Amino acid sequence: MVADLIESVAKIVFIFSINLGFFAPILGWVERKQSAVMQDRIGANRANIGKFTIIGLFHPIADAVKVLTKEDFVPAGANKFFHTLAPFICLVPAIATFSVIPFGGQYELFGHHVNLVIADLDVGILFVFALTSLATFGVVLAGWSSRSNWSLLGGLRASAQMLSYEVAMGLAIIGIIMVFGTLKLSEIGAMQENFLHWGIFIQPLGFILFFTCAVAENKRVPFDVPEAESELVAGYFTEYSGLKFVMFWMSEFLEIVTISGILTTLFLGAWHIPFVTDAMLLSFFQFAGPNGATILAMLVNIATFFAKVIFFIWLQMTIRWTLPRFRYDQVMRLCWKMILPLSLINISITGLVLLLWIK
Amino acid sequence: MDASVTLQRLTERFGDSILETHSYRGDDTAVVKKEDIVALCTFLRDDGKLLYNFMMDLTAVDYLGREPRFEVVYHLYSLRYNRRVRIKAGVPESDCSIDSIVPVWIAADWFEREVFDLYGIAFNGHPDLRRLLLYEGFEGHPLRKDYPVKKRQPLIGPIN
Amino acid sequence: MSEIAKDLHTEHMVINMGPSHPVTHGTVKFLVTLDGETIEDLKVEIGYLHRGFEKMCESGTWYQVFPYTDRLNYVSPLINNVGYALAVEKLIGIDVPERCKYVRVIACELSRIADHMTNVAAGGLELGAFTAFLYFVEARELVWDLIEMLCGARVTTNYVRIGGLKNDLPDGFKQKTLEVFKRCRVLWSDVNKLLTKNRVFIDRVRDVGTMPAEEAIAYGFTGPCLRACGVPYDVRKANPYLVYDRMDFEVPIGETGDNFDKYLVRMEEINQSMRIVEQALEQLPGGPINVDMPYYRWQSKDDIYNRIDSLIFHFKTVIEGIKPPPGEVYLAVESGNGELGFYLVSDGSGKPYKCRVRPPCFPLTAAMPRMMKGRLIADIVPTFDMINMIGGECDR
Amino acid sequence: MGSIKGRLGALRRSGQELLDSGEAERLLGGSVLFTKVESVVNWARKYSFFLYPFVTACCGMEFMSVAGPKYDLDRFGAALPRFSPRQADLLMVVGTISHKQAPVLVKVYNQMTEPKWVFAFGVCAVSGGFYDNYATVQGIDTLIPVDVYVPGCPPRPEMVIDGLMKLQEKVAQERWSDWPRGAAPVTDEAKLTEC
Amino acid sequence: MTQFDGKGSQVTVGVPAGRLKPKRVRRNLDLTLWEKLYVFEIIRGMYVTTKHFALNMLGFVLPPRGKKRSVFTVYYPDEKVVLPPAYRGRPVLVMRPDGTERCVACGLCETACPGHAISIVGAERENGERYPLSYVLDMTRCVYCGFCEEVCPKEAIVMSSEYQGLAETDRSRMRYSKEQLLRSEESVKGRIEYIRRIYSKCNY
Repeated sequence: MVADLIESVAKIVFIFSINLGFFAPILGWVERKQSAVMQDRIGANRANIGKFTIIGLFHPIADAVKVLTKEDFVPAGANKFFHTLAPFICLVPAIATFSVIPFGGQYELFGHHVNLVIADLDVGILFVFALTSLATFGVVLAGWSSRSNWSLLGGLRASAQMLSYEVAMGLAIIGIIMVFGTLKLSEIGAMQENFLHWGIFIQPLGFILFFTCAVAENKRVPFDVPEAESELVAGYFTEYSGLKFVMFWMSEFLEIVTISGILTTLFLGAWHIPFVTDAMLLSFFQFAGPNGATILAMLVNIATFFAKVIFFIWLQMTIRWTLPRFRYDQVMRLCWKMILPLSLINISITGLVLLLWIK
Repeated sequence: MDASVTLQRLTERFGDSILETHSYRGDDTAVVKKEDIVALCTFLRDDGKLLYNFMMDLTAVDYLGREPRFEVVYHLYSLRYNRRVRIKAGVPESDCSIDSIVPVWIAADWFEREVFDLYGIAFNGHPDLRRLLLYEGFEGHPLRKDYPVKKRQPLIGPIN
Repeated sequence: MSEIAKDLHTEHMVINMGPSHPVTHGTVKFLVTLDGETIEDLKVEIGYLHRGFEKMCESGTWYQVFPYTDRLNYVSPLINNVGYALAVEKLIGIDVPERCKYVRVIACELSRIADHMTNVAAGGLELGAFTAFLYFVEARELVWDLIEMLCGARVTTNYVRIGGLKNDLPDGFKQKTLEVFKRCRVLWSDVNKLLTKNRVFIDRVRDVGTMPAEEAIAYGFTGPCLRACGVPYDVRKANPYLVYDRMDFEVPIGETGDNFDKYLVRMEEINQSMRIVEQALEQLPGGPINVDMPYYRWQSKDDIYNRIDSLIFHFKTVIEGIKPPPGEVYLAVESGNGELGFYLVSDGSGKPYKCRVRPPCFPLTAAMPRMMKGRLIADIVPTFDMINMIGGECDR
Repeated sequence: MGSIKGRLGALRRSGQELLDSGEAERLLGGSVLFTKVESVVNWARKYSFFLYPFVTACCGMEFMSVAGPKYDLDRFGAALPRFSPRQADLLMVVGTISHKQAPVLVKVYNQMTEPKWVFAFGVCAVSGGFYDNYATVQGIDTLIPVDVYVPGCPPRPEMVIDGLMKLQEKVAQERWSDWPRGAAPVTDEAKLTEC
Repeated sequence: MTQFDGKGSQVTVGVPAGRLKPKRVRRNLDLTLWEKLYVFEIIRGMYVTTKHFALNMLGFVLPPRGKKRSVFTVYYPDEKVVLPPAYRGRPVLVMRPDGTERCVACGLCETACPGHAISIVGAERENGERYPLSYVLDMTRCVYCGFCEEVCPKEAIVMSSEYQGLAETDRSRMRYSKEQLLRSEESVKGRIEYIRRIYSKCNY
């Protein structure tokens, strides 16, 4: 009983320290630095303590501390409770979704069964969709409660976009579910041990559609119509300042990490190294004794999982700085007229193949 | 010289209303009475031989101390014949208004509003004659010669 | 549907895209009446950067107008300088030496390249393509290095003088230009790859802000926006001034006059301008760059230092200003946004009696409501960028 | 016991007026903690300005190249433009401010959230430059309190970076009693003729 | 064919728009199926940006010869840009070797300055030499146009290539008096050569 407690506390602490402690501040720095070097310039590198600037890693800390001491502004006549509540509703789902994502397989450690996922729900994917739809409330509430034309427009656009892309995301994922037959993310991860069974080879179209919908759900550049700088000043978070404004940013970065996690689990063979099965891994680490081997295997698996997550983060950042922005009606047209029919076709083809092949 | 074809046709058609024509430095210029400016412009735009379809510029000059104090100057350009002409209409200070040529060229809309704003010459028949460059609370017309350069009318007062 | 709409009693939302808004570059106010996202009615208000150009010209001598012409279309300052100098020379009736004409053509074309690059970059920036914006800002930085070598300043050049130029081409200019153009062409192709065939960009700018040719002429369009409608009118071809008739370059035109055509015409004109500069550098003759007429051009320092009559004459022309014969003249040059006309009236005194500038982007801004009727609010962004309204030139 | 109550009683008076009078330091004995926290916050504010580019005229071209690749303003942590005054702390007034634009500038300044600084970019913002006429405001310090003046028409990017470093030095020495500054002390509808 | 009497500046009548042979830019740009699908064009765009990213990152490790790094940025406070001789920086007064200024308070720069930034009070020394008692240059009005340098008959005021230390935190300190403007002859020697070369007789 105590072992289970330790195990779950260890996992929770590990995931939240990685997520909130490491990824959230670092992604702010990564976005600035990567976009800078991509645009032939340098990016932040002047903040120094003593004479160390360590390529600008102090700048996210400077941003954080400055934002904490910023005046917390609530527009006149706006409902203070809703205005303050909105960023939290946006942030919580982005963090909570990571609890369902398996970052490693199942191991026997000191006679105790360890399953490297915080909550191994058997309705994993459903839980993910439930939480992402929660984030829509936060955005709409922010747009409405700021009592300004710009944020109202931003809120309306956000609600329409996020709702329609959830539908498209759901349909795009059904192909994977049909192939793997389960909603449990850890099982899907386990099934992708063999390199050719990776989701991306089984469902290439599904992967592209899901990736597009995920980027749209997170309102990243080609789809950042709700907070389009040039049209709506700053979209739904025009009236937010200080910590509440940064919470919207934080939720965006965390959602990038979460999306990368889901994509890795479903399409890129979660924690498996290509062509290396678990058994081979354990045998490779035989010299360190049974427990030592499992620990080393566990670390290797976790490392590969986070390597793939970082690859997807880099991919989303590159897209962010390459493409211009869609217009609002084009975002809608793309969803209903292109992604939805394509995902329906994808489902029917997968069904046909499954029927002929498996039978 | 084909350049003065415009002036010849103009003097034939509107002999009486054209006060004077010259070609200083090669720019054909015709000084006309301000009453029939619209008829003249329509002729210049629609006549087969002239076809001045571009209204390039419309401005005014304030000759302080001369009888028709203001002079509204139109610069036209014909795309087909690659020719330019300048029409000048004297406007006395007493009756400081002239007919608007927005019905002939829609481009004249903002040019006329600007001349009204900076010189105070009213354009009869203009769709919406308001100040263009300056703000509503500004009294006077700054580009007139008798308006001092530094006479400021700020909307918001200074601190010190 | 209409009877349902009757009792929905929704009213239009009026939004004030005020002067300090990312898309309006700080000098224009759009009063937009919105029905949902579509624009019912758009009122444009300008004048936020009216700095009294004409009043300041009338209070200074003919020479002191040059720094003010830098700040008209501050994206391509040299074209304004050359335009004003040509107008005054036409008023006086003097002609500049051959070498000066070639150097003026080189300066104009460098400024035009910087203008088109800035405009396309700002267009990309407002649509979200921040990387394409910075590639062209980098390319413009290189072109500005050339202009700084030539004139001494990056933006406010103040380089041309009546009857000549301030200084000749610096040595090593030709070699540096070819180097810079090589890098500019690489960056040009990068932006071309990023934007021209990119479906996201094409969706945003295609069939937006279209203008049929006759209406464009009626509205007084000139320059890239008119050429985008298919009318090949370019002052450098229609009334070639300086040595443009000896330059071999093409005038690009579009078909429907929408933003995509304007973008393509500007991208093509960058290439054409580079060709012109290279040809001008090839055919550059020797000889002086100033006209030797003390009445209209300040004399050389050798004379002023050593001869007392030149010194006295120098004092007279600087304090009272040069005195062109009384009369009036209109001269048009092809600037970045279209036909930039100078209408000068001289009463024989040292100060210009009237110095009127025909701003090419003024009628384009006037046509914004016509282009935006019934479109979406997000369409204001590319349309307003592609007509390249410059505050200094539009409000003077 | 009494002295602690006395000290707490003193602190209960409005923090703001206490800070101004410097009595807090005397009371708390100028503990190192008090100045340390302030220098950390100033260090953080110094290296992360969120910029509100109030761009109007020719200096805007130079502003583009300062934020551009060659002279990268982002190196100082100051190139992230936030177009909503609520999220910005450095109001960079770039270019000429005409009388028609003056009310807009004052409104944007008042809308900005509290630790805010103003950076006059270019001679026209500093003093109206060579547009001494009916249309131009003769220097924005007649409208809003300005922190750093950068001359130049337009100033070279290096001069802008000098100005920013001078502003950073100024921010590093600021005390908490300097904030909040409050709205711009400007009288409405003032009709001044010859000034 | 010139339009008017020979001496005037040559504005000829060229080819009217109708008969001009233009270059059509739009013809072959209709979207092929390749472009209708967003994905391939996005990949091409990402190839361009990643190429820049890779080249710049490589530039840190092994910089191209002659430069410290391949990125375009100049680290301003530590590295400075080499300015061309033509660059117009801060106007400065030139000092004779014996410490007095070359300026004879003739007031030409004061009249030629469009921004009225210069205000001079002239005076005479006992041996009849004129010199400026006070020479105030208001840096908040100077627009760096270079007219003062161009009209000065004595080469007393030149546009040095200095541009540092001009930013101030209060405006009253930006009205430079004579002491702040004086520079020794050696420091502005390059600029004086440059002036003599560009305004010399050969250019007329």
